Amino acid sequence: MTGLAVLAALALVIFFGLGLLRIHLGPTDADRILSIQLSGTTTVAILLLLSVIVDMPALLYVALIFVLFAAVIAIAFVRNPKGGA
Amino acid sequence: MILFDGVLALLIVVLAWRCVTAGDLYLGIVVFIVMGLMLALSWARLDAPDLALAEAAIGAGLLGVLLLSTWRALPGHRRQDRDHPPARKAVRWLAGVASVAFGLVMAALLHALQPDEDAAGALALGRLTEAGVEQPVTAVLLNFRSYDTLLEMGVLLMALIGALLARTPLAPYGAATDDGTDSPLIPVLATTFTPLLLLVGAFLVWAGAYGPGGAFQGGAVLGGAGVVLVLCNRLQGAPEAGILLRLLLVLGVKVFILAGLLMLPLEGAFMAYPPGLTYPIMIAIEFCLATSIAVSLLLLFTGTHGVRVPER
Amino acid sequence: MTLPDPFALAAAALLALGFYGFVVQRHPLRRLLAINVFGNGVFMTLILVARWMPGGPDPIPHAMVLTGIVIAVSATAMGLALVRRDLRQGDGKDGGDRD
Amino acid sequence: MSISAWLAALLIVAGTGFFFAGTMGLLRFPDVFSRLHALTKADNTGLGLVAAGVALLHQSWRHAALITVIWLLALAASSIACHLVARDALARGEQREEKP
Repeated sequence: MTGLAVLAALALVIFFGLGLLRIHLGPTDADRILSIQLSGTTTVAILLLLSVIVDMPALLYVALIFVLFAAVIAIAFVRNPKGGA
Repeated sequence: MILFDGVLALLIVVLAWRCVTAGDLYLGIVVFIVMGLMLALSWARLDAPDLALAEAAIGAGLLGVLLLSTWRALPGHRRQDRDHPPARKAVRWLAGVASVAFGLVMAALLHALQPDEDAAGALALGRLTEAGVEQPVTAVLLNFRSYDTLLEMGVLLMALIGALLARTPLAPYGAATDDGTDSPLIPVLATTFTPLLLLVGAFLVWAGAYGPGGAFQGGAVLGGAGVVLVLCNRLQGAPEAGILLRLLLVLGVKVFILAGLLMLPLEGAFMAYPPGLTYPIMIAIEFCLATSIAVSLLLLFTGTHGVRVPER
Repeated sequence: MTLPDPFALAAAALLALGFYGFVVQRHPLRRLLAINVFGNGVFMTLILVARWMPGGPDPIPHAMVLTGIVIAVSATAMGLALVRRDLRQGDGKDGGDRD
Repeated sequence: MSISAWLAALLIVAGTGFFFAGTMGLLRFPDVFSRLHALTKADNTGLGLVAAGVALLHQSWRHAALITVIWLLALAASSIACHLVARDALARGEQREEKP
């Protein structure tokens, strides 16, 4: 059963690499942030799979922190700290 | 699994290469953030969940927010290379050759690494029962090598003082302006994610005694809660710090030194704790350190002496 | 002759690329990025060293990397404050925001 | 293999498929807004399916609860993030020429 999880993790990390092309291509800054967003979600999925593969439940907390900070990155993209845009 | 590791390592190298050579500075920053994600993954693979936690909160989270916000704060024409073009072609080639040679030497050295029976870590693991906490990394940080951690807190304060001396706050003082472009979801974000970040941060500090977690990771997540509040306009920079904030800032260092000094007559050495009391002292020190780290990181983000709640 | 660990190669590459970026790029923000890439290479090296201890990962390099990550973010934050100051002063107005 | 293991395998494979679709959409769709649309498929359904599969494999209620929290938070984070990015792109689209 871990074999399938490893395969899925491998597939996800390859998709991650493909998604990076969008960062490279752009063309707008919004596209790049979208790519970060997808990378973040893919990373969370890989972490979930890894937590089964290497039997390390602590990785679930790492995934939790990623999810929490994904929103922080997104808001940092659209706002200056002083408020407004 | 070797294939997974190989793809991961390859992606990290490609990202690092794009990060340092990207034509557009913004692209470099975005690539750096994504590299933080990959690094956290690879550290999870390298049996270091503690570091994956820290990297997730700091490398991919706080550092990315800081870089993005600074880039946005720069005047438009300063965001590109025009005034700072890359070095001349000859220098580039020279640097390229030198760094390839350096990389090859490092790779050979790392490949030749041999397992070492006498590592200091073996000693630390063997005496873990004396440390009062079950988690080896926390034991090393707070007990076996507590001087390092104390001095590190000093470095953190120094960096904060340095940043304040530059007097270029990211979150300027003065009334926050709400120009009507605010999304209705911003308050939702502030009210949903801040309490969760606080909760998870506090949990991580406490969990550091038993498993992955600890003062640094927890402190970084708590600091992240403050950053969300600043970004959502619930907090803003203030030119002066209140007494409470200053106290929180040095709380970690003070409590650390105090605990070390108070036990001096009992144990005969600085920062040696009596066996029965080790666990409560550790937890107290951890929470104080985490608070100070959180406040320092928040102030490093805003670049101001203090923070206050804006008047509505 | 064993197959090299991909992460060892990645660590070496990170160190080399960080060095290259620091030498070649002139924009201060890019230099900060390059320093951070180099730092990540150092962290990865330390983590690899930690793995070599028999009987589980060595906690001491892990603790060093943990402090290193926090130091890196604080030093970078200070560097960013200096960058903001530097690039703003070039516009002929004072960098200070005190009223 | 037990039924739950089969189910987990099915869920993980399906979730990976959604990630594939999302990544392809991000690469092939013509503009920001349609890419956003593709992205949310991976974000919500893909992660949800993978998370459900992993939760089955963990065989512990505590971990399953934690995974559910992660997924719910990911839903909230991704919807807020996508909203903000789309709003920002819309606002900038009207003045794209002025951008350096």
